[in-house]
Amino acid sequence: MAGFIAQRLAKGVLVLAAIVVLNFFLIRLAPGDPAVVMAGEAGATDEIFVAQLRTKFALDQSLPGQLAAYLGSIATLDLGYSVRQQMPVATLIGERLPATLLLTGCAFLISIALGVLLGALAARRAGSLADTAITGLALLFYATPLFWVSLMAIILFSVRLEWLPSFGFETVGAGYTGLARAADIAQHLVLPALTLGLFFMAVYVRMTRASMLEVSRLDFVKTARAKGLTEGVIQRRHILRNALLPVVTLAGLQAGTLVGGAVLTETVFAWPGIGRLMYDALLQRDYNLLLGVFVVSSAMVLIFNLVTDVVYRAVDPRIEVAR
Amino acid sequence: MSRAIAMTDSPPAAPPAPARRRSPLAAILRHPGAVLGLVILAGAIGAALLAPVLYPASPWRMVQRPFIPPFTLDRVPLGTDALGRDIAAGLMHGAGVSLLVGLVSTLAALLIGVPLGALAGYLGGRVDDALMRFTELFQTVPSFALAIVLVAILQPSLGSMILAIALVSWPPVTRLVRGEVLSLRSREYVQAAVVTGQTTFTILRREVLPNTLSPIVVLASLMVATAILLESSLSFLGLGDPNRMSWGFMVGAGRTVIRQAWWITAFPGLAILLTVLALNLIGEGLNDALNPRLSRER
Amino acid sequence: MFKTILTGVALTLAFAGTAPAQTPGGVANVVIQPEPPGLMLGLVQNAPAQTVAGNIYEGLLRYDFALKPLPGLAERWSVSEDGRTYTFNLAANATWHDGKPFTAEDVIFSVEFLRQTHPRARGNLAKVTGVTAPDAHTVVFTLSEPFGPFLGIFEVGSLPMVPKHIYAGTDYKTNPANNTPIGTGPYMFKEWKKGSYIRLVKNPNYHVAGKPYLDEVYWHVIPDAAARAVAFETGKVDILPGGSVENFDIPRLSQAKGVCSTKKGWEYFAPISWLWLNNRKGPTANKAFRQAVSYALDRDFAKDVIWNGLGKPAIGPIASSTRFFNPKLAKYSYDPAKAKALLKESGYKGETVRLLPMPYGETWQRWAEAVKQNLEDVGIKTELVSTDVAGWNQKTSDWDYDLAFTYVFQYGDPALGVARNYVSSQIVKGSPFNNVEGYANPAVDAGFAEGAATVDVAKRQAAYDAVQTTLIEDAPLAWLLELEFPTLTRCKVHDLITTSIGVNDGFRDAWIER
Amino acid sequence: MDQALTPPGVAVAVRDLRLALPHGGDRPNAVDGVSFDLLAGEILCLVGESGSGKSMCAHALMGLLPKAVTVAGGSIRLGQTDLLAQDAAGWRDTRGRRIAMVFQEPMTALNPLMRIGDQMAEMFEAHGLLTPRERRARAVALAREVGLPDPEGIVRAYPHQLSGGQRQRAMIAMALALEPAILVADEPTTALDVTTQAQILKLIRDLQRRRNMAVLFITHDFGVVTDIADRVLVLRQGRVVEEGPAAAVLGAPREAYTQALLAAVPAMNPPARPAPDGPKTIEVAGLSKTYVTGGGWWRAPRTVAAARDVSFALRRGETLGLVGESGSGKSSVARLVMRLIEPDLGTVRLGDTDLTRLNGEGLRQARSRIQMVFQDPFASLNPRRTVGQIITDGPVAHGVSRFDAMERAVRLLALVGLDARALERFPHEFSGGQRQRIGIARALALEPEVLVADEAVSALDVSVQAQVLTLLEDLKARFGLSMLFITHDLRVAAQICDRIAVMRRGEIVELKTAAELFANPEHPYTRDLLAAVPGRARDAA
Repeated sequence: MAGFIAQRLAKGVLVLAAIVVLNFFLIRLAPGDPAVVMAGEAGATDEIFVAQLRTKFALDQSLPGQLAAYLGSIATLDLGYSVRQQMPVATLIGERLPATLLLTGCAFLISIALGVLLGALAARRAGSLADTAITGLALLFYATPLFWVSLMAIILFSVRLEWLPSFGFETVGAGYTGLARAADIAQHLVLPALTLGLFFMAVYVRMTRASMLEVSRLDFVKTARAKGLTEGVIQRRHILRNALLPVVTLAGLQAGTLVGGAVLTETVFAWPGIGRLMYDALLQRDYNLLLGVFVVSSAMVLIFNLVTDVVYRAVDPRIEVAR
Repeated sequence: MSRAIAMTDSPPAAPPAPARRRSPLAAILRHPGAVLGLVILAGAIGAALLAPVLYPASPWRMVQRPFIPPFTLDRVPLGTDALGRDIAAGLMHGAGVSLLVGLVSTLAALLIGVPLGALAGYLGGRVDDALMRFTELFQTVPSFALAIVLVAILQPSLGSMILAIALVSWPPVTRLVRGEVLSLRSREYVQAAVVTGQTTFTILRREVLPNTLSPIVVLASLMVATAILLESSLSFLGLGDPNRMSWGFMVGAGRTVIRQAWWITAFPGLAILLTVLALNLIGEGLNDALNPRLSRER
Repeated sequence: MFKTILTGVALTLAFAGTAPAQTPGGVANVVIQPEPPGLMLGLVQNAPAQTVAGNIYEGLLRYDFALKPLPGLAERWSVSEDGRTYTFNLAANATWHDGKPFTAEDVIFSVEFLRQTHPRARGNLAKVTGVTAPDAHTVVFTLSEPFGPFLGIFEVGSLPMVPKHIYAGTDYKTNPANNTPIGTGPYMFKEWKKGSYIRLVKNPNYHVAGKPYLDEVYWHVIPDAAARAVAFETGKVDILPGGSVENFDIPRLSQAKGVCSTKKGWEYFAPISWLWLNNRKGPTANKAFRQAVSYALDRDFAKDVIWNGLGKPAIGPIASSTRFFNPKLAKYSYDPAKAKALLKESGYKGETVRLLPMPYGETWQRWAEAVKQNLEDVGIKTELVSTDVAGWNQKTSDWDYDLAFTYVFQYGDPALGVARNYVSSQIVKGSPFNNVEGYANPAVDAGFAEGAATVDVAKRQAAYDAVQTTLIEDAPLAWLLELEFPTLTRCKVHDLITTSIGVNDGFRDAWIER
Repeated sequence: MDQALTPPGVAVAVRDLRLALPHGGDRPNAVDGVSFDLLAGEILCLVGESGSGKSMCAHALMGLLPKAVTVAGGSIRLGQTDLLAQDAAGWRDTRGRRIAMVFQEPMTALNPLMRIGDQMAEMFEAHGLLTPRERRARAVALAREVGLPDPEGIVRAYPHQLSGGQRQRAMIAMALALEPAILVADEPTTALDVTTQAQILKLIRDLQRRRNMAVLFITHDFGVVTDIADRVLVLRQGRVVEEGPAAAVLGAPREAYTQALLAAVPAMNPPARPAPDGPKTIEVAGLSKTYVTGGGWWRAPRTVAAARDVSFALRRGETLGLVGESGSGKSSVARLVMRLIEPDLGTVRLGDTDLTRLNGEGLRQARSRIQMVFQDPFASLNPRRTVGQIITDGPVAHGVSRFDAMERAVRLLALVGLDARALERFPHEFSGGQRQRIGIARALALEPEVLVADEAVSALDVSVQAQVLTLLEDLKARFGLSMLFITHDLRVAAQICDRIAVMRRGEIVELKTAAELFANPEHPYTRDLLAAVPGRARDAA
């Protein structure tokens, strides 16, 4: 297992390097550069100012030179410096990453827990009204634009009912500590995590349902029945466990989408995560920061994929042999 | 068991058993959800086709005073938006743009994904390895973030949006096609084609790809839906084409006045919802029809 | 001249002195949009940075609504007869937030500092030949020639005082203190949670006795406009600085119970919006075509529908709220027929022109859509070119456009904020704020030069009248609206807007009724 | 066999059982009025071809019918209870405790994610018996009883770590756990190799004796019936054709259908054949292929030898059989000869052409000279192409015009016994035997010199199998073909092959004429194989 993980990590590093190079050139294709943006924001500029900024952002150096310098610093795990924000990129991302991890983590748990639960229910009663209701509901959440649901949720739960806060990570200036702070953050988390989670839930409902129907046709289910096991045990122990394998695979593949989907949620709910950081960095042409976010979020996806693979191996004893 | 029943041999000259395979269309029509989906989609397509007839003027024209609520003026049945543009006209014209984005970007994604997947699956070995690493690259970068960056780079327009959506949505196609081809490659009828001396290209075209068609069709129907959602999300972030009236644009434009005028976002939002829903229902129906193994138990 | 909107039951903020007495203490929650890149005002000059850091740093002077100088770090000032020597007497008890005294040496250092880092200050200080300190609390500026608007350049955003003891001898841009700005202002920087909020706390040693009143100011970063409005509605924030919510939300929010709004606090900036018209090439190089554009624009529709009645049509290069504006000049009215006639005269053959909207939110997007309709109504084929802030800056400063939206601050005087957009010496690539349209007219150049170098107000007026008449006839660009950005507050917040830069230095005097 | 059947009590009485198929099937009832008694302490074999309803009967006893199949009438009495009338709880109580079942596919009948021991323990758990500790102990004891090696270790193993035979033993152990009076075995040895099959049959027989169980044994294989049955029930199309003691039914069948079935079972004695003396059409020398799987940067790869130095030659008009158990490499050799997989070493000469040297276009052209008939009649025809296209695609690829190819296809179809109308139809419209005929027509369309038949009759029922074998024999003679015939079934090999090569672990261990091999096996493995062939008692009789 350790060998497998080491191998995957090595491969991940190569993928990351490729992503860095690809995105490095990609974002430089965009019109404008950070100097232009900052000059524009200043409300007044002259050539000296723009030239100063270009020097400051190291934009006066050749492109391959910039890439080499960037790759060099990445190799030493240094994500570089955001000249615009006057801070190391690692610090900026480090401040935002926990919020994103919390949001996407909760959304992921909600989506997979609810998705598997509802999918299993639907599969068990396939063809019934309950099945139709569950698949219909899941589809509805999937088909409704994420930002639209988010706006509606804010209007309903924050403005009309005043149950939940509408934006932010915590109540600023309340000075909560310990449990009170956790409860406060949890309150802020409910709406964004739910809207994001319910959207992705649909995928798991569909997958779990299909997978369970498929597994329930397999011979060993008949064996389990022939033992005289109750339907509940058969569903849980034999069908669901096997049916979860493709769901785990899917979860690994969904990671990238989940992190990406957080951009919208973070925007609507003013959630201080890296999705928004990325969007702002893009608009400001803050190259180092943008690249940094790409590197970190891609690394998150890779790590998540690795975790799902490890989980898969832990759940499925056959993998060791079949590679 | 059904397979075993059919294996009883009848005497050679006996007429073949009647075809028991239903046509896919008939199978879809037995699926109530899919029928509903088809009806809704037909409505959307109809709206797109009829838009130039019913609303020959540009949907951007400011025809009335702004913020007229729906169902109050006959001339603007669904009300007007913040500039006094007719929501109904926008919906009709937007149908075409939204469907076009969904369709064209999906086709483009298929155009990238199917050949790559087919090559990777059929040729295997190093080609497969290289292609799958490349695919992995695109699956590792958070896709929506990549789409945003692509649109920002190319500057928002219909074309750049379609390209960006296509570029982030092909990897699942490649994986699917590769998996299918991989399993088909060892299928005996493909080997039979090899031993009868047919060329690789002919085999891929004739024996392999047609048999991957049904999962691709199912996936594609879902991709069109996802593309429409993606378009609306990009528009929401202000990355839409400002010269084309699409549903996503309408929702994005209306969201700032959502508190004063719910209808400006509600109608196009509903249109997106219904269309995406319809495409998903059709996808499920297709899946059941083309892939009966997974169909609902009746 | 300065109207104040009275809403709800509230009294206007400007006359809040008649309301209950100031109570010290309390916390202000304010929206800041977008998140500033930094707060070191000497290095970062974008609008949100000025809004926040204007309460950390100070300039030598402040300006009232009529742009008359008020004491800032300078308590008194005088001008020599020949208009070339300015003497400032500094507050003797002013200290930096780290406890070091603020002295004339800091002023001299700040001038040097800003000449290197602050393009607008560089321009404003162009005629300053010497800065000296006769004693620790006196500074003397010597000018090469008279400069009419000189007393108007000492606003905190234009000439912020920076601490010599921290920056002298260091690389300004990488000085670690940039992240923990130290000024002399009423509030001290305490904490910045990127993406969430900036926290300022009261400066207990502020040089004006008894001020400030508030204990803390939280600046909340909320990226989505609708969410900002919700935050105000639900009471999470009490102050919406001008421009932080979409215009469509303003009537609803300002009509809510206990909400006060004012349009004051923007006089120094006097933002005016227009369409850049590329005078170099394409149909827009033709004067008749440019005039046609101006006649085609329905400014009242824009004002009433898109800006919800805020602002007023702009009729010339100088904003009506600033000095030397002349209301008697001819103006372009909405006249599609005349536009069509002029279009015919111009020989326009139906080429598609590219219109670049301003990437600053939905209001600007809607406006671009409306203008596109205006233009198409008179027969000008128009294509919107969507882009983001970087792309907009790049395209305008590279002159890669036909028509482009913009709005520009006037900074209180035509010599500071107007001339740069029309004089031929400002036709330089690389800035979106100079003579982007490429208009060159020696008469205009001379007129602006005369206006700047004259101290006598009547003579300046004459010079600027001539310039305005020429510019309106030549229509180098199409003026749209003088913009208004009302500030919304809970009525319990008093004395927030007391100067012509509003919230930017408003927390010095603000207090919250409790 | 000593038939000392004292008539004890009836274990299960099936009366007039009728099981209805869903509408649109080829007949209304899968099982139509079947009645029989299963007596305590006997093994009753239900025999029939596919579709005879034998498996349905077995499943009906367990209440495990597919959802689409419904009980239309009749009763199954077990002691006091009518099984068909009981509710879900009643069925749960019956299953495992009163009646246990062993399934056909040991590879798929065990949950891949659960340890063997846990799956055994589930049997007790399902019926609320014993403590978890005791269950584990019983699992070990059961594993020992069914002869699994290292019982303590194997209960902790996962199914994929066991061989097919071991899995079937584990299944049997599980079925025996609660000492049921009745065991239903649904083709329990069909998926196993012949030597393993012999062992499992012996195990079932032994256990049945030891525990005095009643066993309902479902099979299609008369060899197995001969070896294990006390009594036999022959089914056809859901109806009982003939019933009686094994000796009587097998020795002197009364019904024509039973007689025909028995006649179709190939005999173990090869008919006399003239030695082929034509020129060598194909010559295989030193063919080797090793598969390397797994292996990463830190793990040693696993290697499997599919072919080790395999050499043989084939004369014109000769049939060479390649026989062996699964994993012996016989199919790999067929694919190596066809160049469907690349050999590591060795040559395949086709006349004067070295096939292994050819590549690209040259290989494509040469392919027409050697053709293949595949095992699975369902997987070997593209479901999306008509029969006509399937047969003519090959010739067209070799430059024959579509028209000429069609003409040839019509002739070939007639030759394999199909109507010309078949050309326009799709494969799914045909039965398994018909599809195999289409596959043969496809191979012959290229007028090859050599035909490689890879388990070409293994998936067919015994009567159809006999027809297809006859057809192949005919065609071989008519076109002077050489045939490489791969099979696991020694009976089939005996009937069709001139010479037979026995393969084990990628090697040919013995190669001689069919008659000599059966009469005079030299290699111990060959002897084991021959000894394990079921139903030898009947051949001897």
